[in-house]
Amino acid sequence: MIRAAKQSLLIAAKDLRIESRSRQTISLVVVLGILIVTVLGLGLGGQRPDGPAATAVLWVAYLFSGVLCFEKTMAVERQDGALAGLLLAPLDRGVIYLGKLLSNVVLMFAVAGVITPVGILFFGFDLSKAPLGFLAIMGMSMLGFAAVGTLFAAMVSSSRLQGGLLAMVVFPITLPLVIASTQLTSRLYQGDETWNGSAFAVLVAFDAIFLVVSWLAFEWVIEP
Amino acid sequence: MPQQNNGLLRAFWAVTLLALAAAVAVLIAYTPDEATMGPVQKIFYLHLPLAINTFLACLLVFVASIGYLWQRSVWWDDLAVAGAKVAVLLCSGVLITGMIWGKSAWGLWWTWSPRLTFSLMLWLLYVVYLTVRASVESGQRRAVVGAVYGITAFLDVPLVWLSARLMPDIHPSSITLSGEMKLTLALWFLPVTLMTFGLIIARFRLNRIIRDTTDETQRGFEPVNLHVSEGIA
Amino acid sequence: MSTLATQPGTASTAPQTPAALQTISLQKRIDDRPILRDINLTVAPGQYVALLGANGAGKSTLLKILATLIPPSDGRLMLFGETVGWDGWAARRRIGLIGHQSMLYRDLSALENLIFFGKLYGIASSAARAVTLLKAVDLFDRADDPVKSLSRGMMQRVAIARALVHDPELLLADEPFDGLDAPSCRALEKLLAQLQQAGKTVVLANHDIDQSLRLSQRTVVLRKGRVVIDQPSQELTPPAILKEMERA
Amino acid sequence: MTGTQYAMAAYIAGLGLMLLYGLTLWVESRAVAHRRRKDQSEK
Repeated sequence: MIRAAKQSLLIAAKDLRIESRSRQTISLVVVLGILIVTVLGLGLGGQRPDGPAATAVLWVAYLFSGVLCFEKTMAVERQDGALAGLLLAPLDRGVIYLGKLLSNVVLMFAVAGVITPVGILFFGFDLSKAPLGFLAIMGMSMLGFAAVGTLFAAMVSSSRLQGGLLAMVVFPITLPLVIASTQLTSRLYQGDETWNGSAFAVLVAFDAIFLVVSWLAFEWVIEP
Repeated sequence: MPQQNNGLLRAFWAVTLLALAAAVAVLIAYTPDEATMGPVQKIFYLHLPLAINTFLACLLVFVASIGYLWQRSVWWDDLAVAGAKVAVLLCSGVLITGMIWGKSAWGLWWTWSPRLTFSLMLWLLYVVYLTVRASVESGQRRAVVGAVYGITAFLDVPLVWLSARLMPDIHPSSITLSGEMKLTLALWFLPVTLMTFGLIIARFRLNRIIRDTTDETQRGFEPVNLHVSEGIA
Repeated sequence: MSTLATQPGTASTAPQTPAALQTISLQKRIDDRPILRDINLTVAPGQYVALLGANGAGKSTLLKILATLIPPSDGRLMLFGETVGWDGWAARRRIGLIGHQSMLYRDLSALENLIFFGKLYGIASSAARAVTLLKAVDLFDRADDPVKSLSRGMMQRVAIARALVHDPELLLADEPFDGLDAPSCRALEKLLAQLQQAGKTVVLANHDIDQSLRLSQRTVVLRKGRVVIDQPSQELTPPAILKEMERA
Repeated sequence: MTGTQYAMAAYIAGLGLMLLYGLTLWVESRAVAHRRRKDQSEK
């Protein structure tokens, strides 16, 4: 078991090193995130949006930049057939999934780390009231989103398709995540202290179900 | 063999249309109007069977997707796509009847009530299934992507239902049904379910025939790309 | 140039070594269309086998199955005497694969690639192993340059090094000479011959018939998913193979 | 629009959708059958 964990860490480290080497995705995705936040913010009339609108703006930026990250980390494997080299190594394919999931989550967090301050700067979202709560909710949502995104990125990209398809596949499936997290964050910032148990349950259930299902399904889907 | 099959099919559709006619007659003549909402409530007897059959069709896609991944035979894949097309059709029915009912009851074509939100999300899930399939070229790749999506989408349905209920709800939940109303509901289940499975079988048989003709044409002649006609319809 | 294999003469040690690779009525269908029909192939350890066939005859599909990258639809694959299971990842420790793609990460340097794959295979001192391999393929001076800055010939040599990082006993090559210039071709031919003398089993899928006959001891020709010729190479001539390949 | 008219509209729409799809399938199957017969006769 420890070997598998070490191997998936190795794969994730390799992805992040490639990313730090070219920094091509990070810059592209961050600019896109900022663009989305700006467009949506101006679309909302530029004045300070309240809780749900703020989280919605951030959410749309996270989702689209997340999808780009998933595509890039899979494209790196496809480029020179490196995926065949990976599949040839004596390791279970679930390990490859965990490695890619880890690098995707780290990339998404890095991108969110840049977009969120921009959102705060432009629109004055005051996350100060419960920053940890916001971080926890967004963290869990991104984990669930990356779980589904990594699985479908392995499939969709392998048929060399245009970008839009991955977003179209992942968004409907992750709608429950979007609803649950926006309900939770808006409740957090609306001040009414009633903790929305069922929304949190949806979040936890989504992460649990789709981490397991994607991890199992990856085996069937990945081909050189 | 096909001759005997057609006879069976014709009989099946005759029975279905008969059951439909009976249900319509009962609806018009026998079922009383609901006290609070009036005659518009009668949409319920079509709305609910459509919703339940949508769920059955989604379940069929789920089972067929697992079947494909397990046995890798194209038979399962054709069944899954037939189920998905009928699921989207039925879900459109659910949405339309729901919106018409909403327009009459609250004067708005669309509100983010849990039931309507759930139907919309379900509709999106399975329309994306068809779009994804249509845009993957190689047959085997399309079947695998479709199968995994079919499974994931179905596992997502309970979560979609739960998250839809998180939305603020403005109208009363279910109303109590009198004896006659329950009978009408039962009567309406029969034709709608028969039509659902009739359409799925029809679409499935058509997929099988198209696949055979494409194989035949591709073996000897210049390949006739019949799959273009499959597309979304 | 030191030999690439670390243990000399592995083939002769075990008394009755099981076949390096054996397929038992192997079949592969894609979209229910047969690609490989009933392939029964046995390769003894240390043999140099050339795999020929027109495009679409099933050459690279067969190679992908032998490399356990894709599962067969029917039949069984046995590597070194053991049946390859559903995921087959135990047997992969003894297989190396080179293809017309380099299978390397272009943004990483040659050394980083080798170290990564070495660690993945669980090689103890993967850094040292990477250095010896780069020296063996005469690329130690370019060890730290990103792979994308290397020429096609150099990339192919790093790909060979990657395929040998875990010192496999069976080396599969899927049209490795594609796109190589003459000197790189000759260097690659020498490398493969050297591996075979070191006791490794080599299966080379190739287009060039003369080259394959010159290099290999035995030639297997595929047509429409079936083995049509399986004879020692010196008994065969290019026209004979071509005629067999083109027959309807 | 009275309640009954809305109900009628909903039924026409819902059932119409299904019967229409049934019709398109029937038309498509006849077209395919026709093309198969044409291929057979040409062979």
